[in-house]
Amino acid sequence: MKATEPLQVIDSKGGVNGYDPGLSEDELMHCYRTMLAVRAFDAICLKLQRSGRIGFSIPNEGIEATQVGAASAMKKTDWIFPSYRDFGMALYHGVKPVDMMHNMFGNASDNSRGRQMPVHFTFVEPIKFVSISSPIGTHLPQAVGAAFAAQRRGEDMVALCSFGDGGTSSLGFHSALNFAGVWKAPVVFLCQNNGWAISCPAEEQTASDGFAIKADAYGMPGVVVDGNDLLAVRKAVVEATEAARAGKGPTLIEAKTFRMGGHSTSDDPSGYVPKEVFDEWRKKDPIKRFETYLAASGLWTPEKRAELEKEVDAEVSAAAKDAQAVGPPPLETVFSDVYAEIPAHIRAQGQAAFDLATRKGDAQSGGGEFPL
Amino acid sequence: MKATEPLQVIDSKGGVNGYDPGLSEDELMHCYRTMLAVRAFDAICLKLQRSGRIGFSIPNEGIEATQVGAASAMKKTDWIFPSYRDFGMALYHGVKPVDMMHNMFGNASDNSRGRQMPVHFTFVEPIKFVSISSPIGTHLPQAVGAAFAAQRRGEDMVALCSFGDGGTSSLGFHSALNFAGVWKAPVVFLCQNNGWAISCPAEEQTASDGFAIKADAYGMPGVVVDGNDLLAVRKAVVEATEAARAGKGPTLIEAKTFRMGGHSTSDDPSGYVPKEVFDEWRKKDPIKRFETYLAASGLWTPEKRAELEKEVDAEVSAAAKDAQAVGPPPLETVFSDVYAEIPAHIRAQGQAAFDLATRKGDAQSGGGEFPL
Amino acid sequence: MPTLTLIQAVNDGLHTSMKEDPSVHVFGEDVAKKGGVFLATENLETEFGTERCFNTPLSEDGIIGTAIGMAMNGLRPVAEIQFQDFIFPAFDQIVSEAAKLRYRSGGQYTAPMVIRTPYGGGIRGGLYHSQSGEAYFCHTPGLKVVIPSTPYDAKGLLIASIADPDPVLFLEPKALYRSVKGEVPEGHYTVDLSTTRDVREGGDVTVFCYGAMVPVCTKAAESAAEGGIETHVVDLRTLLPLDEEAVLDAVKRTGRVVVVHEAPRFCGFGAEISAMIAEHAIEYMEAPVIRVTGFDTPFPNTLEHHYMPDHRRVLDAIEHVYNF
Amino acid sequence: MPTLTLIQAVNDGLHTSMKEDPSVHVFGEDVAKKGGVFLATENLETEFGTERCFNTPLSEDGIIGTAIGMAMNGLRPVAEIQFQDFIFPAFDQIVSEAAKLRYRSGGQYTAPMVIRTPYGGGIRGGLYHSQSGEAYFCHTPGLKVVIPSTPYDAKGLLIASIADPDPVLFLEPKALYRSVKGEVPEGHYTVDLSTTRDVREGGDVTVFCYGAMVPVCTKAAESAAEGGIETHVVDLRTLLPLDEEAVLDAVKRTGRVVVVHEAPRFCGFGAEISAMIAEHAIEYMEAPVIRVTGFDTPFPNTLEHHYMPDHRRVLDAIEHVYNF
Ligand SMILES: Cc1ncc(C[n+]2csc(CCOP(=O)(O)OP(=O)(O)O)c2C)c(N)n1
Ligand SMILES: Cc1ncc(C[n+]2csc(CCOP(=O)(O)OP(=O)(O)O)c2C)c(N)n1
Ligand SMILES: [Mg+2]
Ligand SMILES: [Mg+2]
Repeated sequence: MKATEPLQVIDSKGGVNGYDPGLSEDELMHCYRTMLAVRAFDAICLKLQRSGRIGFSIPNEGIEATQVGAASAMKKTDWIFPSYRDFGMALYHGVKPVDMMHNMFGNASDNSRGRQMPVHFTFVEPIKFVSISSPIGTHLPQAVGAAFAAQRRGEDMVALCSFGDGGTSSLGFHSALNFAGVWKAPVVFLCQNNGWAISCPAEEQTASDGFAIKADAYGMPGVVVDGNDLLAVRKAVVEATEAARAGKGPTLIEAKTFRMGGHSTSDDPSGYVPKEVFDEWRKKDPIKRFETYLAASGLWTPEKRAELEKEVDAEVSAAAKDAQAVGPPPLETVFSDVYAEIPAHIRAQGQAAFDLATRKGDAQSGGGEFPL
Repeated sequence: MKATEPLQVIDSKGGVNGYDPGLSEDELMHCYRTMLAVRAFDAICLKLQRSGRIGFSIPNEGIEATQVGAASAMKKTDWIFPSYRDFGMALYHGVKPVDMMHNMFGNASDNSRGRQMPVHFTFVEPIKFVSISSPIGTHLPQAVGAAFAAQRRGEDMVALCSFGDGGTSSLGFHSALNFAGVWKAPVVFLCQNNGWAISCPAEEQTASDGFAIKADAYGMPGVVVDGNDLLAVRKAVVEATEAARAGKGPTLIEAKTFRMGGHSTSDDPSGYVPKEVFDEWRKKDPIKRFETYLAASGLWTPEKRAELEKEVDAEVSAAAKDAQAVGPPPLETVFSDVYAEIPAHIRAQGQAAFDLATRKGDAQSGGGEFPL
Repeated sequence: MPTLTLIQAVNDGLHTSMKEDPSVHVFGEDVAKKGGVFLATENLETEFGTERCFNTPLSEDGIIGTAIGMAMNGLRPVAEIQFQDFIFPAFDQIVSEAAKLRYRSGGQYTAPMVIRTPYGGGIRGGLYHSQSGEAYFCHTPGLKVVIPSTPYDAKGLLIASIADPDPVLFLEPKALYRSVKGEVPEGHYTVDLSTTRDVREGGDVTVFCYGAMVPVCTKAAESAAEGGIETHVVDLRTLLPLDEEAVLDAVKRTGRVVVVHEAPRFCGFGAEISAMIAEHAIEYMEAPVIRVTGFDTPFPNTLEHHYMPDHRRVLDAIEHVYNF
Repeated sequence: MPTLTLIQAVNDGLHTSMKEDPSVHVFGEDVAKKGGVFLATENLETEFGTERCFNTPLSEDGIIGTAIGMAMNGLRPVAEIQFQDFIFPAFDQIVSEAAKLRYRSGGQYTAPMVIRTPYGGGIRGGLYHSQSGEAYFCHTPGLKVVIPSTPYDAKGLLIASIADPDPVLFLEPKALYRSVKGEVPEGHYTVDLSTTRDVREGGDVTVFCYGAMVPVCTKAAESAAEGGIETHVVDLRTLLPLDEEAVLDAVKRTGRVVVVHEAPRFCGFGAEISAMIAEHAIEYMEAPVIRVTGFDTPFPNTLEHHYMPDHRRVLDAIEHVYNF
């Protein structure tokens, strides 16, 4: 892959060369705080995982600016079709850490009823953050369909669809971008090129000159941005949403960034990522980058960080504690939500499971009668 | 789709502007004769289909130059991964019309044992012409795998992989071009943009500026040629094979041409293709175009055409007659070739079928004993 | 009441649903101007405009993937897959996504949609224009699988499927598209999903079938009747969720059962019927449960008439279980 | 003889085949440096070079599609799909292509290849890291489907699968990867496909199972024995082509059968076993054929221990058919 010069906004001194991000001071600080909250959430999940209290987590270090910069461009009426490495977008829009923690524990308060693995969130409020699926690439055409539906009804909605460098090889990438191009659907495709798909480097993913160029194959603009520059990501996504809202169709944005850890808490990257590369990217830390801008704007001091860190840490810790205190979901959740109504054969299986659990003494729903 | 100026060799007067096609007079006439043979084959199949003697056929009028020009660039050691609208490539390399006709009738002499629909040919001699599959796009990654295998063993082999404009939307297109790019596999991807995928025009297939540009997404060169200009197609494919043989990897060629009939003998295009468009393209007939070149080279007269037409017509008619005389395949062909060896459960089903057919009097294999 | 072919009834059903519900959108390959390769969507583009009935690029994954997104956001997509054989590129979207969205999101997102597709043999379509893949989908919790065998049911079940809150795979027996005719009411009516239909009563033997095998089994039952065997022919109509109670009731009435489908036998849908019987009604059985099915081979072309169960194979089985 | 875990035995089998046959190539997502997410391909890249063991782009369709092409042209591809749940993007290549190539070409082109993939629950993987999709593939003529349950079988069946002239889906029970150990001979040996294994003899009840359910059933059989019920536990090992004769023999010996798998019940593999019995051995049966299976729901996460059959559910079924 050849190098393509990515769009940058924040320069090495924190200047923005006259660019107006269009965010109030509060909003800027909310971006900053959200990045810190992502990091806090990750840190606590890692501890929970290491101590065996949750099974799994996906770290986000290094890509916080991409998540938050992109989220900041979206309205509450927009839809987000996220990957499993995007929850900063949910936090930005006001999803509560405790609602995420319920999912991490898969407990009775989890809005997915403990059916999904950790980090596979679903939210409908305060923004549509569509149920995360493990199979890579499947959500891309769904984003196109949802955007198409809104367009048909004349609603002001843009779908932000986020995926990784690995995701560009998937079937869903090809059909989604192709359909979106033909339909001029209001979608922003955000490819987070974080260098790796688990242990496979981006160079093994494609021979193309980066990922943004793939837009040419679908008749839409392709843009490369510095994914560690929150304002650059925001700028690119704002422009793409404006085009989408104006009926000009989709955009493919490649955010160049780097996954500063393993793929998940079960993965050790030291076997395949050279240490020097980590060292190199650590210098480009997206939070520090944003701090230079905030500092240059008079909004930041080291104390401010410490204060906010304490705040988000407390919030996330409390969330973890609350979620941990909630028991597992009741047995009937295994059998509900397969269909709108429970068919007879599933009901019978549920009843049998209840009978057995009652006999074994591990039924959680009392009487042993299938309650639904 | 914007217009991209396609590569042309034969000009309006039959000149080639000094280009040396690298073909002897015999070879040039073989190209010409093959195009006429394709047309004869189509004409006879149409008659056979209309009179109910075969079920189905796929017409090739308009795209003969693409098929034959591309085939002429391939060596006997190369592999062809064709679509169902490519049999001119087989004829060019010496496959006998009668062997094709056996398939059209699905008779006992069909090398696929009457299992496939008409025009789904398979040949291993005199060139690998890989078993045609109905699902669109599946053969593309297979071509990459076969080419990769040859490359690994250091064999001189290029895979010519042909598909339609519709085929570019398929999953196989995306994975094949992506893998081929990464592996630098010796494959020539030939997209025959004949304007239509059944009743869907190419503009409904993609928003990209033509199809060749899709090569950018996979880091390989993309070339647009005039598909009605046999020498232009040949030139592009020769160059692509040379690059492939030199280890430079794959090329995507878009041949711009036009399907001068229905999708198949069951399709009536008058409901969706405007008559003017047909009229326009009829002027660009690929056989006439090649004739201007042959004539300018002193190789062609109208009498030559009549003579060759008579020849190929006689050959194809005789092939049809011979194939029609052959009975259906024996019953055991339903049960063989599922696996290398027939497993017990299939053997038992075969025996039961034999018993029943014997009782009903329509067993074709004598004694009623499963013979395999 | 007008007399329609099965394909006309499908067209009528689409028409009725589109008229009633503006959120219904019909799309797929060649569905617009051409009206679909079998003409199921004929005139829908003309009547409802290209906004409501439109062609897509040649990608089944794209068709189903976008349909799921539309369904999530309030449209009622009715996607056509040109032949069931070509549904497999969309298998991931159907099995991993449409079928599991409600479950994995705790009901916060759902995908009410219909996938219509012609299935089965009888048109000399060879390996790839003849398959009956119902078992693949019936093994997938979260989907509904519906197969009509009469024009009346085709329209009524289709309208019910479009209104259903869950994703429905609507398999149309292409062999019957033009070969069966029947009276079909005008306008709106529905046939409930998950109900079976008694095609013919009979106290000696029970035959379970669906789709294009229904007329085959009826013919076999008529032949059997000539020989004094009275056969109860049950059209299952909805394979998933199956009306298991109706199935077991029918089994118990005769204790002699034949199950018929075109798909290969091994792990086919018939196995589930047999297994249900072996588990819940074995003590009622007077004879083995016989499956009459396609062979465990790909679908051939020239010899498809040997591959597809015909009334003689079914009659053989009826006689076998009767005389056991 | 060394004692290996099941995953080590898989690694050993790959190693042995690659050493013997230079045409064997191993590839997939993360198989090279990382050695696969479960370490099945550990050290193969180091030992055989990146030419013989390499990563691919993230496309299962590409992995299987290119594998078919390699197999056509003389290589022996052994493709890894990271989780069986992610095989569905390749469903078309497997079902339409690998399975049908020999048939449709009259044997002129073939696709001898192995697709290895971990399947099943037990790792809190939720909907998409836990599925058991064997029935989808067993309904597909032209494929072979193999599932080992011991380290010895894992190596011997894998070497046999790689040498087999037909495409083989090799499903590895991930729950057993590290939880079972056993003696495994060094170097080359094979276990024949399409043979079953008697895990435990017993004249009262027959239990059919495979993969991760084998230890569960064995444990249940041991508990049953304490209560005086002797159970014959049969590990099917190859589901397709199944050794039907061995199955029916075992059925007839006891007339009391339990079939166990993790996959959903409806149209699951167990239905085929029940159907075979209902068709060919019903007169030997002393009790209903009971299936103990996963539920007809997607695979849950927190409550997976309720979803997956455990020894108590199997024991219940053994007692039920014994006391019937
Ligand atoms: C279809 C499919 N194949 C394989 C996997 C296993 N898998 C999970 S994440 C992943 C890598 C994804 O990389 P990328 O798209 O770059 O996203 P990132 O993790 O870097 O954010 C793989 C191969 C999967 N989830 N789905
Ligand atoms: C996966 C799949 N979907 C749908 C079809 C039905 N179908 C057969 S040919 C065709 C159009 C193909 O168009 P194109 O690729 O342009 O090839 P052409 O016929 O023009 O040569 C379609 C949709 C198919 N064969 N396979
Ligand atoms: Mg990545
Ligand atoms: Mg075309």
